[in-house]
Amino acid sequence: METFINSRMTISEFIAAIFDKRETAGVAAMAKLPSGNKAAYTLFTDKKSAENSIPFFPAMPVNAAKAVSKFTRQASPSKEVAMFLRPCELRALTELVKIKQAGLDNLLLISFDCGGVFPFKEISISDEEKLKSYVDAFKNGKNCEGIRPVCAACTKFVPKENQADIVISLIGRKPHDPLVMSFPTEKGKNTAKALGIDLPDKTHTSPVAPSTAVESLFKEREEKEKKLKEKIKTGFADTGGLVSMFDRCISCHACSYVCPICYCKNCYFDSQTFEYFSESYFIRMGEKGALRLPVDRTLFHVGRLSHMGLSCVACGMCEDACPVNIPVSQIFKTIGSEAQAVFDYIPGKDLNEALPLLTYSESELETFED
Amino acid sequence: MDKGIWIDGPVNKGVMKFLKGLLENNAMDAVLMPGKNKTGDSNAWFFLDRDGLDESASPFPPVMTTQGAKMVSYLTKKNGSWKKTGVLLRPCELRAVIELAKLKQVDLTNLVLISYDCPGAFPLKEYLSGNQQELDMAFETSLGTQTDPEGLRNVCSICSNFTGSGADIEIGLIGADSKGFWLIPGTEQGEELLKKTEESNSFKSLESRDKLVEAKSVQRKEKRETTLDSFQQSVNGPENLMTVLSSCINCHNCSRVCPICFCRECYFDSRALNSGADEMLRRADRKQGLRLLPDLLLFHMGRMTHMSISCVSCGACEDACPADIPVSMLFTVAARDTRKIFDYEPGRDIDEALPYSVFNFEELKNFEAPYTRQYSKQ
Amino acid sequence: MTDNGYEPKIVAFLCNWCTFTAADLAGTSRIKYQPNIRIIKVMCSSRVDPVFILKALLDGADGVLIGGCAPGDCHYSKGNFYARRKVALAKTLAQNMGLDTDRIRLSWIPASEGPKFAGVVNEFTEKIKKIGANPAGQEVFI
Amino acid sequence: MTDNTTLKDRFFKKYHGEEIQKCIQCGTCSGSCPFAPYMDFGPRQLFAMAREADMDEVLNSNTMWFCVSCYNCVVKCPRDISITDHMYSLKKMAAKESVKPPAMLDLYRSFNSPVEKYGRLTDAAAMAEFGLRHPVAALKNMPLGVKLVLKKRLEIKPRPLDNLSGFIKVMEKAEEMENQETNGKLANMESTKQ
Amino acid sequence: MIMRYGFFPGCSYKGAAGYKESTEAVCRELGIELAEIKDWNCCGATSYWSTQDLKSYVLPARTMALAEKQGFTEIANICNACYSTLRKALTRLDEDGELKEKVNLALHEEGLEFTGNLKIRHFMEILVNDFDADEIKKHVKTDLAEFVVAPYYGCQLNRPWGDIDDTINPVLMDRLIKALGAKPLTNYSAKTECCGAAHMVAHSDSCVVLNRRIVKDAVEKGADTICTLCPLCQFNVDASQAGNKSVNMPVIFFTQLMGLAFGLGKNDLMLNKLLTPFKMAV
Amino acid sequence: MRESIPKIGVYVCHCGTNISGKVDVDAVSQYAATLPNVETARNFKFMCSNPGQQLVIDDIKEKGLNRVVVASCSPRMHEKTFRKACQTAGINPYYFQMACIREHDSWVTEDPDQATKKAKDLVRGAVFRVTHHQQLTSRVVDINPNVLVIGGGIAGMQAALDIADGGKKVYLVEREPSIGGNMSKFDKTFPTLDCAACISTPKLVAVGQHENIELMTYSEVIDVSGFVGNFKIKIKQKPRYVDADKCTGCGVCSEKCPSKVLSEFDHELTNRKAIYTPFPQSVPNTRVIDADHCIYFKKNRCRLCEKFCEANAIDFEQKEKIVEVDVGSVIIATGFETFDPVTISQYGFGRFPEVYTSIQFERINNATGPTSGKILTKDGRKPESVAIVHCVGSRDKNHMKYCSRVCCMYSMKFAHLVHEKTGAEVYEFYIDIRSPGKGYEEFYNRVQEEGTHFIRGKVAQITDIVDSPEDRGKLVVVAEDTLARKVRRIPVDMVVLSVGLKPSSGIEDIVRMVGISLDSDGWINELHPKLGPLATPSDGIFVAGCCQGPKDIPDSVAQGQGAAGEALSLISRGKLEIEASVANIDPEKCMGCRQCEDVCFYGAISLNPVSFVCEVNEAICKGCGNCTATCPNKAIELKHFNNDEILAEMEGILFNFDKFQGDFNQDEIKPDIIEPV
Repeated sequence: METFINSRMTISEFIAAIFDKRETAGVAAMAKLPSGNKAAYTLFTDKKSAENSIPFFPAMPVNAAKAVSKFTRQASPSKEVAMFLRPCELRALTELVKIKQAGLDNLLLISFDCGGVFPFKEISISDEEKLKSYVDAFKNGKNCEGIRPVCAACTKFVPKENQADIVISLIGRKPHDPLVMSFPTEKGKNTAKALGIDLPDKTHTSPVAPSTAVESLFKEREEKEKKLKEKIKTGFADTGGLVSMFDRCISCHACSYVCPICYCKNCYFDSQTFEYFSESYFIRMGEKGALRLPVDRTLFHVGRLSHMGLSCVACGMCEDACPVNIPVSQIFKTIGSEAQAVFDYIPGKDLNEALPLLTYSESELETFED
Repeated sequence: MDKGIWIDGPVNKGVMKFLKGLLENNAMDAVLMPGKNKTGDSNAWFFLDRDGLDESASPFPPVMTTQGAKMVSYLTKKNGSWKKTGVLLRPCELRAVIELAKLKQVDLTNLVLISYDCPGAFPLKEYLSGNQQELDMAFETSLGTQTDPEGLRNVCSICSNFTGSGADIEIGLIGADSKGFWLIPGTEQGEELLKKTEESNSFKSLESRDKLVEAKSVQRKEKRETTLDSFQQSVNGPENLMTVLSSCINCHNCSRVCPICFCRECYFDSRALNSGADEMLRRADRKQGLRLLPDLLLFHMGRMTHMSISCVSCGACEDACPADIPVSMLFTVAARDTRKIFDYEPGRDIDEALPYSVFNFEELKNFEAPYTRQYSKQ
Repeated sequence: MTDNGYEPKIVAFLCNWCTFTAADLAGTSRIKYQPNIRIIKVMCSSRVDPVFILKALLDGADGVLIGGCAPGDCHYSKGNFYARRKVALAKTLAQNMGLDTDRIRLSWIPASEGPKFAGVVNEFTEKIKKIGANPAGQEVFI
Repeated sequence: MTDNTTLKDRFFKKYHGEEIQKCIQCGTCSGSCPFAPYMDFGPRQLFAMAREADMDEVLNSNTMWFCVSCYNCVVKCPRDISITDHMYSLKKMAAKESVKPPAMLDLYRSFNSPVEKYGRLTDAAAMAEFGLRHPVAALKNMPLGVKLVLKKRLEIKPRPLDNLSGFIKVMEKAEEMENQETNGKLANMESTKQ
Repeated sequence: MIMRYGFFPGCSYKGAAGYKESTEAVCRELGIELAEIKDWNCCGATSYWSTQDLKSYVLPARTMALAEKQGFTEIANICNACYSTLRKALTRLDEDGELKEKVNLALHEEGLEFTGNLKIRHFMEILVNDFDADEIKKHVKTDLAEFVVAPYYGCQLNRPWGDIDDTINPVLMDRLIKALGAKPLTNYSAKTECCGAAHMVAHSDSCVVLNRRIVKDAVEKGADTICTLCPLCQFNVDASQAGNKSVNMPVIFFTQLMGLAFGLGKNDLMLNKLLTPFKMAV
Repeated sequence: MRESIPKIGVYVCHCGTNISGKVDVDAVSQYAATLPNVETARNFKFMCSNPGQQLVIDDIKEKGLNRVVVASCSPRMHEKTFRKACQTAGINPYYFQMACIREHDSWVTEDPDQATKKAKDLVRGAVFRVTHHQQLTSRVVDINPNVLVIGGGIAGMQAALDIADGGKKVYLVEREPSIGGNMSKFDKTFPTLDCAACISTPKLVAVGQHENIELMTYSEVIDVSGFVGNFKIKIKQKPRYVDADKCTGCGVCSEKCPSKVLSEFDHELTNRKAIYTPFPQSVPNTRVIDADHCIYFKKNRCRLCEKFCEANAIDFEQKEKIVEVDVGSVIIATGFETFDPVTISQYGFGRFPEVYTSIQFERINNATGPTSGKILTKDGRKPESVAIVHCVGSRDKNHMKYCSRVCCMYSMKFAHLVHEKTGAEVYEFYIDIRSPGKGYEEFYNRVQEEGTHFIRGKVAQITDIVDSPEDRGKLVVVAEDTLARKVRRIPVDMVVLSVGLKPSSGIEDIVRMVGISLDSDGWINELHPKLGPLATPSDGIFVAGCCQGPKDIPDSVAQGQGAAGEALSLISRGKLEIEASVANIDPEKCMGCRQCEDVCFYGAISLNPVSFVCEVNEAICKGCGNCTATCPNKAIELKHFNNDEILAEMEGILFNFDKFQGDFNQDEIKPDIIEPV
């Protein structure tokens, strides 16, 4: 475990310092939009405009990993860009890097303890009361009322994985206090040096022990996670459960579009293959007496799970985007983790861990035939 | 047409009986229409034969879960319907079907288009989270009356094309006072089919209906203009537009559910509009900050260029928007102007060519004043 | 035939080199087995997309059999390893989404094992008959 | 006595005797059998006869009664036929068809009866029972018996089970089920099994 | 460390010539606990196989069910017939679910349930396979180097399975004999010839012929003693020499041989119970 | 997408009564006529016959069909036939689909109704699938004229010689130090009793000297890649430690070598040295040092051979070499080895010194063998009686269930030789005598007349237990004389076990390398037992001799020649069409995630760094489809097995048609029932 250091600077000072003391071409973080009352993930290239950034704002209008992918897929930046990512976004990014949809060259990844986010429709910058209760809950290591159900049940809210260059410890503190940070990677350590932060050999270890707050939040969430999974599993008790779970789906496929892992250009389920000849509709209808349209509605979800369930980081975007309030993310989190368990795979854990379907172990062949 | 077959009795039942009759005497083999699931708490589109009809059909849904024209496209895109299929559509869906037929995404072969006087629809999200039974009831009672149910979608409340004209068979509800309905043939095919119904001889004049329709249409048109005008004010200029769109999350859901956006891969998702990181940094530099994902406005504006001419104002996009952006209103406003240029009304007539696919030599001379020149058919 | 006369329909994706050949061999050896299986040839069991399996189940197949080469025998050297993983994934998803995983079976049947093929088919058919018809087959709302 | 075809049928269906159809008559079994010289027919010949439904002769022969369960033939049989088991079946059939009981059947019965009674066997009990049935053979073994008694090896007193009543219940239940089976209830099941 | 096995003595254990005593003594020496299955019953053996359908399975199943209930996972046998009967019942019941159901139906009368989760083993095989030969060598106190032992296995140890050793020419006991420091008669061809088993009672004449062959081969090839592992084999080979003055081949149990090697006492081995007297040549 | 409106013709084959005996073919073809897009549906006695094919061709031409479905046997049998018919008629051969209603239906189904139902389902699947078929072009590749022959036994040598004589280059790979195989161990051959060496030695020499044959002894094939016409072969040449160019074959080294090893060639009846040739006539006659037993390699001293070699041929520094060659076809002739009877413990092989296997007995009879051709016991006696035990390991479920085909004949050859050389009594223990060859039965009669005791019964036991005085010092063979119905115990001096033939070790590796399979007995599966006995399911791979099943010498030679003919015929075509089923990536869909690259076993997929999409090298792609199933984007399609085709077939199979059956097309089209011609 990396040592946490009190940096003695606030978040805005920190961002300014990145521009000043380290040759950084840009910083990407959540920021106030010039128009409207919403925040968006924004890339800044100068200190001044970056003042608008509010990296810890509890909303996720886009999964930042998707933004990073868009940003780096074609070509990585030639100068360093610092990017703020929530732990789940960081995990998603790792998965995307594995499938070559994002590059990490010249990126300085900054992550932080995540208290969860509100459904983006339900939070705006002016909503001070909500934000205050969020900060309070954060400080006390509690879940804030009203955050997304998957966030409330997320136990991986501390960016433990080593992909982040800088990790900011937040839980048990207030976001505008001086930052307590660790620098797990070489790149992070260099940044710390550039910013003039003393590294542990001269010791400024964390003044407040955050562990109790983290632990209490972890416990609460663990409990929630268990309940959430149970709820979903009961929902899928049988074929009838499967039907009712996706009953409302209008086949808009928004969930796949906002999903960071669903990187395909054309979703297989939108392809020609699933456009049938007219006779096929007649025959299918004849089989059951009636045919609900569009067809393959359930298959889309089941099939999408088969494509990305192993990499699902449970970021919750899909559920936010669903216009008919299907608990997509809760479903994918639950079932995705079941599938991941089969291959002993944790998405986003390690860049060098091969995707389960692209590898195999020699011994498993005998065991599976049934 | 001044007369229609009059059928007495409750509308819902009557329409079902009529459809069933057509299926039973093999005038049609199947019907594509809205329905409900067994528990009755979910509206959807169904493809049914005579056995399935009783079980699942529900001809007048109070919401639009999926746009019917999309369903027709699914069914017929590849070589047309295999057998005779009746399709029961809202007027806006009917218009979309016509547009898609022009775009070759629908094949009208073997289709019998049936439409009706539409009272509008409730917003999907509010319907799903509200008291559905109450809303269902409100909707049903409004069928065939002149009063609109409370809480319709914005686009519905300003819709002036609310009758099923243009269909093979039009179901006349307005003016029937819920005592029954007219079956009005719109085409030769419709006429042929109607001859096969049981009540093929009980005609009743349409005079009363036509008057009411006319009146409602005038009233709606007025409301439409004023509403759109004021809305246009609110989104005028990129600043205002961006405020409206600020909560957009780039899910492109509006294009997914749009019946007219038939592209398999949206151009705005394509590699053509992707750039490298450095290019994006330069853009951020120019604009003092670049929203990620970028090109938000471009997507919406671009989409308008692609389909606003054919936009039938069905409201599906707005229903599907997870961020509650008034997408449909935005498009209706945009389309209002673009249509004027070409005097084009989407879904009006299957033979009316798409504006982009024809031209007129005269136009060239008047390039400086497009608004003054009336578009004429070639 | 069971008492209720229920005849399940089983879709079998068989690899061209081993299991399909074994099915041929069962035929040439005139080994009688249950008639419920319908064979679809694929070149390698790794061609079987998890989506195929899930779609078959959602479309009402009562059982899905995937047949590949015995360990070490794959014509494409390691295809069956990937096949196993794909099927494992499909099974897990099915299991968690209320579809009966007993309806999915993966078997390694070498080309020379006609009797084994017949045995597997009989066994699987019996099992499926015991489980009964796939409810998804008649489920309009799926 | 039941007719030959029915007997063959019973042997084949109920006792899975149809396995002997696989026999290629190589004679390994007879060649391996320690008691072949004393048998009326070797197992090979016996099977050849059973296949052709000479069941009368088969069941009246002494062949199966000489089978000592050494499995020597089974392990060598090139057609993998479980000969010993078929011998058991034929013994059971012969006993049921009330063929004149050979000495071995009596020995078995002498063995079984103390088991049924006490759950365990003592040599003395079995020998005494057998002696009643075959006094000549018993007499022949007399000196040996005396020797054993002298060496304190012959257990005279039976050692009944602790839970003898439970044991007897179990055996009665088994008996009952077996009878049911013969009465045809389960017999159908058996015959359709293959 | 004490090795513990469930133990099925079988009906003839007690009456066999010193088998019980020597086995117990050897176990003490080696630290093996043979825990007798409480309330075991007769396995039924050939007699039941030959006359009964269901009961022939119920008998061994009851003992196995008791063993399961008493928490044993392995049952040690000292009798070839018991060993083979139990194994056969176990295998068949495992293959035939219907039969197992029926057997359990009967066993339920006594509140027993047979699942089949155990292993049937012969004590001799346990000694060879579970114990290091060097471990056994450590206990050897008497030098038996010149003592030639003909290993007589009998029929039912390896048959019909043949999975613990060759069915015709087994060598398990040869290894044990070697470990004890004695000389196994490696070319003993009669090692799996039949002793006639229960036929001894009804057809003693023919059985004597068979047993003579067993003895004669050992004599001709220079054995000092025949070593057996089944009460009935021992009895038959031993007793068949009664009428023949010319041969005098002692037939002992392998446990007795072990006892000899371990230097155990007279009471432990009970060699005096043998019909053909045993005298140590060395 | 439909490239044209499909017009499908469905043809249901009776296959004599093979199909029509179970499946109601009329009902199936009538049913097929009601399926969507089906233009015509017929049934016919034999679709694969000329008139049957003509029917398809005529319909395509007259009715304008553009898709064809034939419901008959397995595609393995006649897919090519009908594709060709389609091509002849002018439509793309891949517009054809076969429904297998024989192997997968009529032959395996008990109930005719069920069989008919299944046939309908299968036909419906095929009809649905064929609708989605695309026009594909087979790829044409040049055929490399070189041939690889694996195995230098009589079959391999014959094949190599025939091809070489045809003017083509042959690589002959043999893992032993010399070619010659099993036949070079034999003395006489049945039934003519001519000397094996006399007929095989000239072949050895011819092979060794042929300019078109590159002989690679002491070598093993370790990898085969590529495809018909263009195989790449990796061959491992083990070091001989003797320079073949310098070695004169004088043999002084072997004389001086102090290390003794049991001879493999003499099946452990004699010793050889650590530097040796297997037998005097070895080709090549270069010696080889057996490093496992060479004192120098074990203890780092000795080198006597080096000291005495005048030619300075010894080279202890030789290293293993991997050689790569390109060939167009491969002939596998790996032959057999004999069954090891040690597992049949009742025969006492290994326990009793006078029990021999038949191949050992061949060596005993051979003039170059351990006894210089005399039949003597190990202690030098002339035997008075000899037992020959048939079917050792053969026809035995515990070992090899098949008949090894040659044992009866060679056993009788032994009987004759024993008679001739020793005058001993010979007992042949047999189950059945199988002598189905030219002059074979006559030979049987001759041996009978010579007084050989033929005892019909499988030997139960061979023992040295002495029952009666005459048994002493002998082995007693126990068997039931099943004809005399008594158990005989016959004391003899010598026992010969006529062991069966089993595939050579290492055959599993070879078949895995070339991608073919073994049958349940371990022999190579040929393409078709009647029509393709020398070909395998892998194009360009042929088999000859015993690797495909037990054979006698004439058959092996015939197969060698036949396989050579196959290979030459392939070469003479010059170019070759290969399956069009390869993966193809749609650059518009590919996102460049390179998952396909990870799962491709052949490295056929790579990323185009400019367009950032993956591309398939069709020449390397083998069409397994792993990438296709892995790509979540479905940018990859496997031609002829793409998603549309497979899912359409599944749809056809799954969905019944009952509801609309009967009212579609019924008026317009009546299925044509063609009476058998």
